[in-house]
Amino acid sequence: MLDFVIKRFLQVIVVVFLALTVVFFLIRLAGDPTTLFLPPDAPREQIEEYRELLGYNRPLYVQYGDFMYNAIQGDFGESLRSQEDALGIVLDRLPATFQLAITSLILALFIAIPLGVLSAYKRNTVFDRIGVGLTVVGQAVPSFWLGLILIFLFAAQLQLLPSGGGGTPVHMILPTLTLAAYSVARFTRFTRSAMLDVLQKDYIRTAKASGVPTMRLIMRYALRNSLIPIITLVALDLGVLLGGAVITEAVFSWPGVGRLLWQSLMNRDFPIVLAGVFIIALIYAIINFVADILYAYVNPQIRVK
Amino acid sequence: MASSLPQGEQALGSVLKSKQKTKIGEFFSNLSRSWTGMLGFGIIMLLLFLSIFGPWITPYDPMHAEFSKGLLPPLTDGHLLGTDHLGRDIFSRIIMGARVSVIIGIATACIAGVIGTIVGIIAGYFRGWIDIVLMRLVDVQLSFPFIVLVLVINAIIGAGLRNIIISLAIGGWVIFARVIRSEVLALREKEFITSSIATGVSRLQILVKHILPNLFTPIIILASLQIGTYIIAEASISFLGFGVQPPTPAWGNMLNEGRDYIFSSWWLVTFPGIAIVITALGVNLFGDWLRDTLDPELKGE
Amino acid sequence: MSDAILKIKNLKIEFKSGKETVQPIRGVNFELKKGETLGVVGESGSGKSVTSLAIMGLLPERTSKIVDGEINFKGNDITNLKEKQYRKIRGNEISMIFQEPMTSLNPVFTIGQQLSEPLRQHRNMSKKEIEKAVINVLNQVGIPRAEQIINEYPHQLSGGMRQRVMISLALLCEPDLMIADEPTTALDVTIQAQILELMKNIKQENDMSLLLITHDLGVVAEMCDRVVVMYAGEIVEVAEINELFNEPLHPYTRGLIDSMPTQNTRKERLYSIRGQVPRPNEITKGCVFANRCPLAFSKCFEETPPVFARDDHLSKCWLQNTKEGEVV
Amino acid sequence: MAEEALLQVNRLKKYYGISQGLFKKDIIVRAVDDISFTVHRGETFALVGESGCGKSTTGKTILRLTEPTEGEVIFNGTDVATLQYNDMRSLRQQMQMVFQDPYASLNPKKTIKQLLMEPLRVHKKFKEKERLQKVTEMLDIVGLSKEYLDRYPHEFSGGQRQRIGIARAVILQPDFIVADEPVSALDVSVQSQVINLMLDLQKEFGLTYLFISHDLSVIEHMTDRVAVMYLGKIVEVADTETLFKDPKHPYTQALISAVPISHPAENKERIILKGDVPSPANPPSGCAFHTRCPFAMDICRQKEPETLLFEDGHTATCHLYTTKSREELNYVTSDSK
Repeated sequence: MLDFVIKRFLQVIVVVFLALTVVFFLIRLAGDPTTLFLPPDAPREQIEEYRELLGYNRPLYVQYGDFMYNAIQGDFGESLRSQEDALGIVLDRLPATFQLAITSLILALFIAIPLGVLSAYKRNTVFDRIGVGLTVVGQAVPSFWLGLILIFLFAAQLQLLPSGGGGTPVHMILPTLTLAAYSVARFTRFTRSAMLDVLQKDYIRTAKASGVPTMRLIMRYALRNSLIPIITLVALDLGVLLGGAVITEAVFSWPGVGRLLWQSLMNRDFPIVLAGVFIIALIYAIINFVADILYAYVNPQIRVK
Repeated sequence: MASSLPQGEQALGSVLKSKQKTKIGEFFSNLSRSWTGMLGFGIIMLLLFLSIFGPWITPYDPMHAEFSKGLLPPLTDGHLLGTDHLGRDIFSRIIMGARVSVIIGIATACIAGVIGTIVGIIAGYFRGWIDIVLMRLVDVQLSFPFIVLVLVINAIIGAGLRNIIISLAIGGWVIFARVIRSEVLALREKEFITSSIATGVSRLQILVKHILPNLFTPIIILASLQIGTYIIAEASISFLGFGVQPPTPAWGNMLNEGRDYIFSSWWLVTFPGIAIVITALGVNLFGDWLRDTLDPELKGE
Repeated sequence: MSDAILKIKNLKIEFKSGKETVQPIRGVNFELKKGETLGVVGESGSGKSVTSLAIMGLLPERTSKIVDGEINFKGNDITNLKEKQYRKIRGNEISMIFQEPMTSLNPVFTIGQQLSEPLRQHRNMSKKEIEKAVINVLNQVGIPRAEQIINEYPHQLSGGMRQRVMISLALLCEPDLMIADEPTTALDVTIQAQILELMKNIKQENDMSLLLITHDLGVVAEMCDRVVVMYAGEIVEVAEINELFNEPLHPYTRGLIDSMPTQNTRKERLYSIRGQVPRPNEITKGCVFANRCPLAFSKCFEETPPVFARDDHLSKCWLQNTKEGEVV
Repeated sequence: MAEEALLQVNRLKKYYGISQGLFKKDIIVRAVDDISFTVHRGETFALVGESGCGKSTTGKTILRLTEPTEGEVIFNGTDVATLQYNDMRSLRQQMQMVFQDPYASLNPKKTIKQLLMEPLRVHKKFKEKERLQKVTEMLDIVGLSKEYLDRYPHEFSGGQRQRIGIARAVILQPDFIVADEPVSALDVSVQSQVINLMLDLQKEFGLTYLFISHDLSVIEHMTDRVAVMYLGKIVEVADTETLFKDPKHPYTQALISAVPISHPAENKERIILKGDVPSPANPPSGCAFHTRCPFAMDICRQKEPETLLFEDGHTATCHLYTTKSREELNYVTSDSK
């Protein structure tokens, strides 16, 4: 197990390192950042002066080494706009993102797993058909559009809920629903197919042949076996959830990392972009890591050698 | 000895005789058995039609702005779906937007598919250190949210149709590489490959004559399932102000522009969204059908 | 006969796949006497496994249907029992052992957890009592270290061990009838010998009846008192074991016995039945075996033969066409 | 006897490493552990044993479908184990293989014609025009009609597919065929058809078979000599008839006694082995069979037995014969029969 943890930990470091490297070089390739601060007609000497000041006149690999050296210490430079510590700004926004993502994830799992189980158990009935239909349609609805529609209905028409911003629980309702909706569709589908797969296994037949009642067969046996693939698929899908969070935050002006990243991209505030990429890569890597441990926990073939 | 075969076997023979010629017929007869597949196929055909013949069927010039006619609700003044804030006909813009979605979906699938397949084959067939390096790279990229990656890349390299396709392809090739590699690995272990090696077939011929033809099905299935993702991703990114830029009509940037009028003019954000949903639904339905028909083993994700 | 524990009368089963329906079982009749071991022999597609699943009430619910006939267990018709009632029989009065010991045990539960299930369902026992009973039955099937095994998972056991666990699972509630569907096919020869030996002993000790389904005539010769031979969804012959081997009446049975390598001179061509088993959708009128039968004559292709009896020896073949023998 | 050796396997080893992660040493599985035997031209030589004994790996290693770890495989005077890639490829027309699973061993995307043409094309046999003729002839020989040429494998039954697999192996007219459990996936009534086909082909083309199987009754019927394998090692080699009449090694004795009877009236004395086959990753010390052997002695736990030659090329690797006197020997062999 220790072996496994260390291996995964190394992988996390590699992921984060490479993500930063790629973004760093992309930014540098895309153009000289100094032009962003100065009027287009700024004299040459002023540009040179600025380049010198910010260290952009040094060779690229020196800049890269410098950047990495600082990044390891958590220093991604200062925001080009507010002159505050970039990582600090990102970390300030992190709780809001967590709040949104975790609530949505829990909501999605609580709806999707029972729905998927029921759909599999009642397969090919009207209930199942409707369930499958909804998941297929659900997967075709882009989350940002769903967000807009929810704003239109609940904020513009009914005037029940705020259209954006953060702070109170009421502000959370629409973004959470938006973010959860897409995951519900996918998780339901996963659960249904995992259950269907398990229900036709030989060992389920064995349990039936021992006289196990259907409800117990599903709840205790089949669901437990299905959890193994469900955990894997849900973990793989958390990237989609995290990505969805960026867009949902933008739609609802939710004060999280996603919205910050988007705004910084708009403003070409690259230190914040780099810090944001760092945090997202780190979070996603950690989530995968936890999912792997969970996976090993529910699967005795891995846990018990 | 052949004559001793049961009659059934011989009867089977005559049925299957004309098989080769009717591949297309077979496709449609299979399709007609699934209404979801038909629906998906129908939607795709409609999209292709719109994207090719769009300019000839739009009732108005989609780029033509007429401020006096701004924000007309649907079904007024001959505007089926109303007009936007600049007075442009939404119906015409949606039709023209189909072209952007189709181009992006297909172009990205082709580029990402080709790159990913090549990488997947190299990694899976030759194994060794090259496999380790390539797959580490894929792992790393896969452990970063697709949409965020595409967003960041597109924001840095700049907006525009070409750049959004490049960004999507950079984000999308890894799935192909991963899937194709595992297909190749599975194929390599298949007994019919061992059988060909035992026959004396060379490595290159095994790759070309035995492995490649068996990859065709998974590539097609995967590509058709990915196109929906690309179309939605493009719309999301255009919505965020990157991707395809106005005035080129794309469903995503129409929604971005319409967003400011959500409290007054609902049709600006409703119809382009419905167009995206129908498109993604059609592509996904068709992809699901393809997967279920061509490869029963892949069923269930 | 009153001492029959299981009677199958004219059983017909239909399977649906898409719009097609096939009948893998078309009118099967046999009975199993109390305390005997009855073998059901046949090749793939003969319908032997489907028959056994039907007895257990385990046919796939939505895609299959018993269209006709009766399954009678201990004097009760169990053909159309409600799921709830059937559950009281399964694992309790009738239990079953399957072919694949590797996949028939649930990978995420311990052996102990899985073995306590039939007792939980059918017996009113405390946890302690259940554990005792489980260890007891594990010892009975010759599993060493039973106290530790109950806390282990299936993947920690070898194939032979897993099949022993499956047998102990079937034994737990001391059933009257045990159905074994190809119980040794997936096992190596030396392990097969162990398991067959074990099944013989257990059957004797527990006073059970055994329905043994297999494709292997050697296993049949080894284990059975009487044999039912199935071909393409029908029973073609029923006989006492020695009689079947000494004097097979149906050409198919004769062909099977004659094609055993041990019945042929070494290094010579084996006797062989030409052609192959028809698929269910290829069956037409006449005798199902006619197109492979070396003795077939015109009537065989025209009319389905009835069952002819010579004492207790039944055979579904026109060659046995004697007035007094006809059963129908 | 003037028997010409077609294939000589000398001290062949095939080890696999199973990775145990970063910090642990790989587990070494000795799938084939130092085996030697000779196959004569025109005979059928059997490798028999239970699953995991290494018989299939031996077959694949001989054909270089997996690389040997150590040892020589001398075929017609050339050492196959050290041949260069291209030489090996051209040698393959003389040594072919028939697989166990006729469903898996034919490419589902190819027609029968393509499948049978491939070997001819690869080895540039015959002119293009004659090839089709040759393929049709071959189909006829294995009992399939030429109408089947444009069909795909999934349109055939298991027995027919195995005929196609055999046709594919024989079409190059090789000297030597490794047949890995060629009939065990087939129905009983089809099994005998395929065995007959193999016997016929052997006569017609003078083939030499290495016949790998776990089915002792099939082996007794159709092979000339047998090597019995247990945990990667050969424990006994003998003429088939001798082996079944007078098995020396306790494992062979148990194996033969475990075969189900062929008639209910037959009364067979069984040697029921205790326990399971140990894992080849962690074989027992000394004689690998000692954990299950009814005659195990102290020496069996400590020392690997040496191979002993009895009359007529009959060899067995067991301590019973190295430590006991003649009389005791007779006692052991006759008692356990």
